[in-house]
Amino acid sequence: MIYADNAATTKMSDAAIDAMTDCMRNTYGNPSSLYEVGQRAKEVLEDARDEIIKAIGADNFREIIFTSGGSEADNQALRTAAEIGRAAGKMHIISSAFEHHAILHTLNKLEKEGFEVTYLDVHEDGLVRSEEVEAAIRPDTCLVTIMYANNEIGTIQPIREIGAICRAKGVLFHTDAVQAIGHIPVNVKDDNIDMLSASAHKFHGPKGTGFLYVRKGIKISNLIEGGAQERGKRAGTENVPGIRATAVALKDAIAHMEENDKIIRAKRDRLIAGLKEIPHSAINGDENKRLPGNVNFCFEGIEGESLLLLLDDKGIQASSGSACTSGSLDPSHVLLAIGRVHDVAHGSLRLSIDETISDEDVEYIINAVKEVVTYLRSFSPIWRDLVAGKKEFIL
Amino acid sequence: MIYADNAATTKMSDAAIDAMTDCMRNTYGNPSSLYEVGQRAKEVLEDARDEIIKAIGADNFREIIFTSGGSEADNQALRTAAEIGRAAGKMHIISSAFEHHAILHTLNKLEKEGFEVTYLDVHEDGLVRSEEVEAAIRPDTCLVTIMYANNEIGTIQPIREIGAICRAKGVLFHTDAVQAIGHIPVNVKDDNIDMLSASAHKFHGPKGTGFLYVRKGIKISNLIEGGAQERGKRAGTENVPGIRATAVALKDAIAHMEENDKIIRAKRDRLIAGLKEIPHSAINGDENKRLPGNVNFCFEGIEGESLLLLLDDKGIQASSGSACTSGSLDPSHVLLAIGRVHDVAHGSLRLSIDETISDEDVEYIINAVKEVVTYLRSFSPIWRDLVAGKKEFIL
Amino acid sequence: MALYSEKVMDHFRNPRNVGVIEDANGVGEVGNAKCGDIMKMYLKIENDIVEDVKFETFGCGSAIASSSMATEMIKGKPLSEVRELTNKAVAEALDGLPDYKMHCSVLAEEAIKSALEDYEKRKSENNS
Amino acid sequence: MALYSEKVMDHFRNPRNVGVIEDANGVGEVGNAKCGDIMKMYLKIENDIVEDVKFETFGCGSAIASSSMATEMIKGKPLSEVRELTNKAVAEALDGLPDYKMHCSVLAEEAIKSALEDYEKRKSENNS
Ligand SMILES: Cc1ncc(COP(=O)(O)O)c(C=O)c1O
Ligand SMILES: Cc1ncc(COP(=O)(O)O)c(C=O)c1O
Repeated sequence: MIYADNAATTKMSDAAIDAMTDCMRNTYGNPSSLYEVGQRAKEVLEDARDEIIKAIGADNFREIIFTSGGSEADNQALRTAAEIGRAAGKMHIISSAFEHHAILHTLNKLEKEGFEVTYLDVHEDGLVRSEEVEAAIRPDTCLVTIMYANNEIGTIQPIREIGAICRAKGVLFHTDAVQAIGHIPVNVKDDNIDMLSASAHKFHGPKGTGFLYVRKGIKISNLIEGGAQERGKRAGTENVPGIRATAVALKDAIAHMEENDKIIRAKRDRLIAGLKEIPHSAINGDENKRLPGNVNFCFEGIEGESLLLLLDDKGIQASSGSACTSGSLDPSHVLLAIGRVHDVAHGSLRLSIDETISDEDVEYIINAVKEVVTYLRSFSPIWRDLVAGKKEFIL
Repeated sequence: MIYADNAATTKMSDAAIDAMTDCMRNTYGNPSSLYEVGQRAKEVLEDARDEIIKAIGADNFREIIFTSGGSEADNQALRTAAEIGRAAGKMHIISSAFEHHAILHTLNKLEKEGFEVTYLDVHEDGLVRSEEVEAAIRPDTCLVTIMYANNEIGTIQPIREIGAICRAKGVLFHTDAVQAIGHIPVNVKDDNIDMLSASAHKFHGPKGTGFLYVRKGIKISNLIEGGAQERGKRAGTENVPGIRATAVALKDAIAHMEENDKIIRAKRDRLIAGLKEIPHSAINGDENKRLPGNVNFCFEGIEGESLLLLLDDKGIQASSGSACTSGSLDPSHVLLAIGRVHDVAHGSLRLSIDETISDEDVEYIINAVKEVVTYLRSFSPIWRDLVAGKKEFIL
Repeated sequence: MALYSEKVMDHFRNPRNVGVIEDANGVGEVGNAKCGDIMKMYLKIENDIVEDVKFETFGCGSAIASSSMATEMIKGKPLSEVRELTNKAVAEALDGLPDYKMHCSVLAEEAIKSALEDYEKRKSENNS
Repeated sequence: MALYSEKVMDHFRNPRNVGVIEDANGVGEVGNAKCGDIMKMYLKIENDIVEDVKFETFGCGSAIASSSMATEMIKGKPLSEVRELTNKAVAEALDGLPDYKMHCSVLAEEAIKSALEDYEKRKSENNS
């Protein structure tokens, strides 16, 4: 089996599993308890927080709030900015058209509460333009939220420039870095980031843990009210084993980032070159400004779900922006946002690889995709019309 | 070491740890993915949901939403009822004075949003009176939320009667059953419960998972917006290993509930009898209508934190409603709610045991507490005044 | 709990009656690329019997499986029976479809109806 | 990261100068049971030197440790020095206290100050 869907979720590293299991067995105390097993749990918790701080270039333990994942972190970040904005009478937010739904749906909710949201174009290359961010900032803008790297097409946004613009204009800047953290260098200071969301299961950590970075001095709003955990900013008994495993996984990811980057990038580029040989196909998003492991293509004349199922039969696990994989009628909002028309957006394939993939796997995938695309086109009425000249090729 | 703080958190069962580890290693897929590892994860997720449904007497898989724990479930339940209430112009909520902070702090937030909350008295025995619930219900009441069993003093509320009253009056009824689930029989149908919160780490399951039961037909509001997980009612990649371990732990707890209940109850009663021998002490909460493992006492003339630290030195891990253990100045709101005055409330001890405790442990605890209380009283200026007759004994 | 039943997967993996009938006397195409599903049915009808049927489909696994199953269900059948074919029957023959995929069986029914209409139209044109 | 430093735990577990001085010439009590902390200091002062000191405390671990440390810091010391004792010095001597426990060191300082006042008052009463 070749697992090529690391953007959906990753397999936990053995080190993270071991750390988690050890902690579940031996450090089961509640960190709020003052006896020994409790204080040991607290120590594990705070050590993990220190690791996370180091990993993202922060410097204060008060700047990290552990959450149940990326979605919760995104929700809390936006809620925090909204409360600050509301209090200041600033009800305008800037975002992009291809954010994750954890951002988009929360923005929809805020729009219902009276906020106005500008969704910036992400252009054909899948990149937000920092000039356009600057131009969109108004006196009543309380937040700019732009993802670090897109989860479908992997394009890496000009975060540092956007951050600098926001800092200069005195506007809060949040980035959903769920796909970036552990994969490419992220430094909240150098990047001028005020708030950042991360999710552990995207970097070989456990599911159900993530964190929110909030720069010192920003008043955090709760999403979950209750006990005094996380300095009163996020209630609920801390998931100590999960948090420890998160820190272990992130430390590992960063320690091996450079070497893994080289390996993954080479395979990614080979995959891209191989798939480009398929006629009437196109890569989605800028070919270079993308995550080292992300490959995303559209193939004209076929539909993504059937492509995935046939690849699954060949032992390849991948994903698609096809509407059919999500139960909706519209294909991925990300592909639509970069200007792919519906017909073509339905026929997309995302391969997100990690460093464990072999050269043979890569060649196997290229051949399998070629084969399956050819097969599906062989009885596609659209393809017949395209070939017969009854319809014009888009790609 | 004797761990006697199971109300704070429990040690995970070996079965739950094994289920979790196995799942982390082998079923790492994202349940939203349509290939094989994804669909296997989905299967594990839905099997777990089925187990939970059975465990609480529900009958529809749509009635369970997995959350990151009890606090999130409490927040979402209250948010759900509030939205329904607001839409219907019903802005009154009934609760009790000694709910968990996940409830109380959310209620405070709702009060700021315009809701009116009646906090019912819990009387000296730590019990809400169902007649008082009935009397408090008004035409504009949208929710009654009363915990199943209190987390500090373990008193079990007349949930079935309250549920019947709410059902008859057409008012939504939520119960925070975090301390009850897995320890005493709970059946959402028999108990007329509309919404119920639970947290896995209180029944030997993992930290960072819990669930919210919402009876079919009630429109659920999101706390976390984003992806379509949990039928769109709770976004975030599902913590499949944690959810599986939750189901395993709960199934186990229920399978052994009857036998464990007998064992634990006998030890609890011996503990109570032993501690009663300490002069000027008193049990907190009704002696019988309490969780099988809960023992809670006040000892006059001493302070709880120093008691806990000295017990910790003797290898006993327990908890207190002392202000000093929480970093606040006020002692436990629960003890104040049952009418303990501040002086006495500071000197409390909670022992919450499980079935693994031995008879020797029980005797050891009794002797240790006697010893430590006597020691602390020996240099307590309050105790001196009490003994000298300068102050009157309260207990 | 696989996404699809074994039957669906079988028809998806080994679709029956795939292709084109060059001398079809009834052809129907339904769906549109925008929604991600297009089904095209070719019928060869003789003496009010579906002597041959083939399909082409652009669409997801259940769309391909529904097309395949539908062609099997009508092949060799008299038109009177073919006209009675419902999407529910197709879905049932596949041992069920996920709720949000039922529209694929609807497309199959519609594709056949559309091909039948084409056949009737051609017939009446030939007769006139 | 234990809750308390080793020093705090040592003074909590083995408090120095616990008890009562029956013939104390300066006694101070501060805090109140409502807040969960009462500290009582007994001083035996001779020739402007704290010849003996004992304490009784109702309170948490850091309250007991602060009392104990404070008594050690003033025992045998001239009043001029005792008057300079600050809560910060007590906390530092304990290798620090958690932020929300600093008030325990404040109580210790206040208890000593209160006992000194009592001593001064008695002295002036005796002198008059
Ligand atoms: C009664 C009660 N409700 C809610 C909670 C919150 O649960 P969690 O810490 O898992 O969020 C707890 C435990 O802390 C509890 O005892
Ligand atoms: C960019 C991005 N943001 C947010 C999320 C949400 O993370 P989680 O599923 O851990 O809540 C994801 C992944 O699903 C993501 O890719």
